[in-house]
Amino acid sequence: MSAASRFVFRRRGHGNRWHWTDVVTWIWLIGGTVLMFGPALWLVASSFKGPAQLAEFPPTLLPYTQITAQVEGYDDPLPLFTVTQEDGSTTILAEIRRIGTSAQMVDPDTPSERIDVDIENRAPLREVGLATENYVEPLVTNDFLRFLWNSVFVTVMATLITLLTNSMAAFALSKYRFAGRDAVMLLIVATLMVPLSVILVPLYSVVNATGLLNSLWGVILPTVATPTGVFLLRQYMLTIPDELLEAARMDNASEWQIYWRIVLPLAAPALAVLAIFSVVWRWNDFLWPLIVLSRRETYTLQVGLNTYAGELNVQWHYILAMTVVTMIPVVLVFVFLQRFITTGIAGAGIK
Amino acid sequence: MKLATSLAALAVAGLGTAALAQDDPVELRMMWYSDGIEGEVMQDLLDRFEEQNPDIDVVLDNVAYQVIQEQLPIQLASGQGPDIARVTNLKEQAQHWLDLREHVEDPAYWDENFGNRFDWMREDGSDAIPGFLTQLTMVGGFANRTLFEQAGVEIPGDDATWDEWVEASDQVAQDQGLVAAFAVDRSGHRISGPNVSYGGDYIGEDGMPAEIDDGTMEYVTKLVNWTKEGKQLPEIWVSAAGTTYRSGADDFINAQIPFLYSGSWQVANLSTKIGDAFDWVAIGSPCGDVGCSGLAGGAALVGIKYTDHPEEVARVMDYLASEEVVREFSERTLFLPAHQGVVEAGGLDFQSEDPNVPPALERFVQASNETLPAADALPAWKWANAYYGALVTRISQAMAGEITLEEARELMNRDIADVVQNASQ
Amino acid sequence: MAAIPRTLGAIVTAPLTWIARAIDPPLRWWQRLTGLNGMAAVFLLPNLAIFGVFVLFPLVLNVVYSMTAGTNILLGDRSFVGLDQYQRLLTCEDYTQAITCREDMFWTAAGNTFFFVVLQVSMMILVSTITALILNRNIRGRGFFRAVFFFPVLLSPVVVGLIWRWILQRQGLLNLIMVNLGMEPEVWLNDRAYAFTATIGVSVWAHMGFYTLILLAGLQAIPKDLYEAAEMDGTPPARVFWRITLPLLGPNLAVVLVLALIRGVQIFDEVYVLTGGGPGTSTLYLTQYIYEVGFASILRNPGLAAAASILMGLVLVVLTLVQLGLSRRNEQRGSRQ
Amino acid sequence: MGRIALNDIRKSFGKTEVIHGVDLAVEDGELVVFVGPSGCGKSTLLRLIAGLDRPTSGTIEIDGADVTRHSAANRGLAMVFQSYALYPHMTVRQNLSFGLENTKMERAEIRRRIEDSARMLEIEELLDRRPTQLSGGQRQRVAIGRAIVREPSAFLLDEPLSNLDAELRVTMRAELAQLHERLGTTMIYVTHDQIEAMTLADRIVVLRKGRIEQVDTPLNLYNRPANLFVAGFIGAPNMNFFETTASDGRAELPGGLHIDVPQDGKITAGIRPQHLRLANREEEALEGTVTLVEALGAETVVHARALDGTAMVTVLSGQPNLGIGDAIRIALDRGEVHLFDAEGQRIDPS
Repeated sequence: MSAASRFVFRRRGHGNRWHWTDVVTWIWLIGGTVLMFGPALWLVASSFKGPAQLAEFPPTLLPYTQITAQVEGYDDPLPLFTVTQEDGSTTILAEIRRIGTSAQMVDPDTPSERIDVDIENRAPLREVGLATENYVEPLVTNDFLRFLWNSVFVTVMATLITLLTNSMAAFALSKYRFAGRDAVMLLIVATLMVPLSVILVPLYSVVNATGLLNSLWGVILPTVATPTGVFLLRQYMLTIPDELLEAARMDNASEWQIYWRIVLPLAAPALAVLAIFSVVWRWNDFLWPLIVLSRRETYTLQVGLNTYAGELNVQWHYILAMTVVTMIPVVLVFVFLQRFITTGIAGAGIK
Repeated sequence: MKLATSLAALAVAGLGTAALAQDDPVELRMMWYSDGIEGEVMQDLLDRFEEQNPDIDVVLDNVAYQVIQEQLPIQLASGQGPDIARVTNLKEQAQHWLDLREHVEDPAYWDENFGNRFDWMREDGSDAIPGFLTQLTMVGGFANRTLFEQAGVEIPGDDATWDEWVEASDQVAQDQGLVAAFAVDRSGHRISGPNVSYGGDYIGEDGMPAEIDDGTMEYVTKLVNWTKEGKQLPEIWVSAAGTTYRSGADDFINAQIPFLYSGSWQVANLSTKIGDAFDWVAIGSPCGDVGCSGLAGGAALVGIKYTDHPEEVARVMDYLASEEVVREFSERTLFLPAHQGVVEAGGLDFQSEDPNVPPALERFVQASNETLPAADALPAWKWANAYYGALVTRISQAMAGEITLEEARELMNRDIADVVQNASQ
Repeated sequence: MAAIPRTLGAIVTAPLTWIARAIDPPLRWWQRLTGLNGMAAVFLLPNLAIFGVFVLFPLVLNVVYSMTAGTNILLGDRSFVGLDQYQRLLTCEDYTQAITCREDMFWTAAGNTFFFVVLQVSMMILVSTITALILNRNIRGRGFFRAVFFFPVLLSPVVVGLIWRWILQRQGLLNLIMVNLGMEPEVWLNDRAYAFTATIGVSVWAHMGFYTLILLAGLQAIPKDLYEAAEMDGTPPARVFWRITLPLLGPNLAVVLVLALIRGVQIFDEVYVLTGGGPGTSTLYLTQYIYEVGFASILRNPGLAAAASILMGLVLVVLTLVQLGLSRRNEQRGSRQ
Repeated sequence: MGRIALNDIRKSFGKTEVIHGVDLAVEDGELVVFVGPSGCGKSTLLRLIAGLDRPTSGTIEIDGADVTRHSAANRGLAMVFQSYALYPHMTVRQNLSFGLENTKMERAEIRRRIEDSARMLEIEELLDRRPTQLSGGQRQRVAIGRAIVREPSAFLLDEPLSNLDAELRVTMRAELAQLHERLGTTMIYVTHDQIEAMTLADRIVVLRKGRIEQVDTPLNLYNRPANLFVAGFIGAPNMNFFETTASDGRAELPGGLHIDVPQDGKITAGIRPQHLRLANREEEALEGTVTLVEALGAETVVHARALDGTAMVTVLSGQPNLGIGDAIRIALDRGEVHLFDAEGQRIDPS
């Protein structure tokens, strides 16, 4: 075994023999990798399939496009098929038209000679190809940049406000003693449990009454007072020693300065975790924006992609493609910050 | 002094808006959803309108159908909403539509060409012009002719019954090794034509919902049994709860079933996705004991009562309802027109190179004359949706084996009664 | 790579720093006036104001809704019916048979949710514990694999549902694999057992990475010398696991248990996209029931939905109190150490 | 200037009163040490002076001005915390300048002060490091530096040396003493370590259960402890106590040793271990059995048990040849005996 592979497969067993737990470990890890990434890759592959191919059964792993050939005497390129002949050999023919169960075909090399083929004996000749129009069409016809900007605006503003208000509240709840503190805490934790989807109607009335309908702020504000954030930050701030705050008080710092210059920087790991979650949550938000935003100029990407879901038809090829587009930032976050996130949650987040 | 200042302020404000009104075009909002390319076509038509009418700016807000269905009602209830909307819940929300009678150029034109369906979208007893159907839909079936030919099975004729159709399709399916014989869209609306064909009638003598009758149960029983026998593709109905809509179109497109019962709106979709893979035909509705009824329906473009610019709304509507625009819209979207003049004139030049399309559309036009009165009454009936909802919810459960047909019948009656009772509170 | 977030951070924070400086003098004045309690109020105010308007108030409204009937959406147009909706929800002829209940769908959904939560939470804990144990071993690429299992946590629930629907449907990836292996394709989502299993599997898939990290943190906090001591004693590995690892992982397991319970009860988007509650009603869960009755269905009845959500909320509050109790116990344990 | 006066200070947390009326005056430039066992209220008292907590009643004056209601920031004091409480996200320089910036001081002045104090504390090379990159002793210096740059009217030090190892503690102690010498500023120093108290203090305040037991110079405390508690607390090893009853001006200690006492009744006699020695044959002595011998080289600590069971500790110079179980006879210097009455208060020899 080379040094490199020994390094890769460093394992529990002493000596050279594999302990059974090593086998389980690697099966689990490799299987897990396939299971975790595979589905997303399947989605990406599907998003490059044309509408007809999406409905095809059995499906193909990769997106394919029909191969066509320019045949003399025909204006448009003709689709090519592999035809099985009676003797079992196969040839490649171009199809002129299909009538009922038989197809009129022609050999591209001898265009003058027509051949009738039963359609059961032919199979389309295809090559791996991307239906890029799934992406291009929506990006061109839709106000994509506008949607992108709205999504970014919502995500950034909501995250900033979330961080600010939640950290302020968490600071008060972790570092001050005042009457009613436990009551406030209980209230916040209790609402941790309420899924948005069950208070849609009253929440909608509130947003409507505050005039925030069809405004990006109507999307942002209801999501920023997240109990999760307050809870997470408070737990972290409890670990900041009170003596630091007292030192700052002796140093003539106001309470606001203590919050801003001492507590916030020290809570950075927890803030980072909350920020990442907030970005991902707000970016992925779907149901609520769909309900609040019904004017094109206010759409976020998630709402924009859903305009392809009609009453009687869903244009899956567009929806899949746009879903992949909306996933890109999340994947970027994942690629660039994964180490930070995973260690952050493990180290800072949950106590 | 104070009074003077506020008056001055008012005057300035007034001048301001007046000046604005002169400079800026009036902005109208049109809420629209798309099943296919109709959004693009509409945008095209509106662009042309704006060119001719620089004082009006129509913004087309393409939304998910979910928004029309779930969010628009709440907006309307609170006296808000867009200026114009494409809606499907025509009757129940009728109180919110703008009566265009005062505002359109020629009410007689509207009455003449759209009048027969105004009752679908206005409150009972009203004489309002609420809007017009962007498309007429007709429930009906499609058959995969190529599969029938390959199996050597004759396509049943126009007066064939449901049993005959299922029987024939089943032969095809078995011969060709297909997954199932047929599929009906998962929708209460879709099965109501067949229910009526078997003698069902939803509407009681007082105009309120009647109990589920034997005619309805007859078809429902057939459908449940076909599903349990595996003749109907099971996942369409069984694999969803509640009133979720599911269509069998994809399986038809994929030649997994030789017979699909859906509706005229699928023509464009089938044409795009099937392409040259096989030949398909529209077959109207199979027959029951009483007739061979489908069910008409449609989506309508309506003005919203709460608009600040009824005159401008009317101008947009006048334009879109004009004969040539309706004609162009239908030709490009492959939708059935609901405009009397266009229908009578005929000769629509549907923009499709697919030889399957024109005969299919013609067959649907023909099918719209075969509907039974009990079916014709449904689009203009306030409680139709309640009935549809109960049907789809409970029939699915019966198909899944969760409840018996008898239980389903009782539960449907109870569900409908609940809706009526809740609505009266 | 880390430089990009840092510069971005600087761009964002510069104006914020300026604002923070600017509001210091008035806050100092306020602090002098009201003392620390006054400042606590200042810090709580923004969050509580937003929270009050957009979370608390709608919750209260929801209680009011639950006591009204009708199809109207505006509260003012609705008629007061007291506890009728609750009565309707809670009436059953035979409480062991959902079908005999006045609102049979509610009970079906509640029963489904119960079994779903029990199985899903067990699976979740099992899978994430195993994964955490494996990731805690001395393996190459631990950081990479830790991230791998976390990846689905970043996806939106709708996308998760969509992805798996494209895998499990008739024309899906799984059937492609089955066909290639020479097996008969299966309509997975049309089978009660498969569909129910799928909802559990998919939600475990989507969230296990998060819980794994919590458990991993717990495992890494267990002092090495404990293991070394056990090794000196010649303790067999299984016994080390049951008598040392598991007890010391207890607090983290409790957190995972409660979070998973709460999220399990709230399950909605993934399942709604994946199965739509089918086949039949076998994956119809409470949140979907509430959403459909209150908002989506053509049989809309907001009052009934509100009442159902409050009943569900009560269950959740009980779970919350359990969590509070647990975490308080942990805090005490922590401070004692 | 840094005169600090406490007048009848009381402090309760909830219903429990932890400080029961403390009066104290600290003179300008004085180094006063608060000692006492843990829970005696010494840190609480310091925090009250600092303004981090508010007294329940009583007043605090600094230089004659009542500052009881002033916030910590406005008292002109500086504090060194037990954990140092250095801001971990700031460099040493930023740690030092933070408090000065808060008072809107000019930049040049801030720089001057930081450089001066850094030079004084020999931490110039550390200015751009962060606290986590410093050793314990360096952190200690920075913590002190942070107090110095403020140029406060008094320093409050809360067990500043308790986190250092023994060797460093000795060095830092000496440095602190020098620093006080040099600055001449009032310091209030809290510790539970009597050696620190004895070596550093101008005056020591001995606290117990929220009350002052005695305030005096270190040697006075040692030589004339006001009560049993102070006597037992100051001096190591602890003073030996013998309870007995006196009559006719004489009291008998275990082993039949007699001493003269000015009053009759129950009394306690206290003798420091250092004032016991091995008795000559003919001398009156405390007789007992050796239970433990701690040989330290220059001296030997001998634990013994008297015949009546009373434990006693003797510090003997040199390395006497004693083993566990040996019989031992101990004599005492009668002039070094401290007497306490039944209430534990000192009885001065008449």
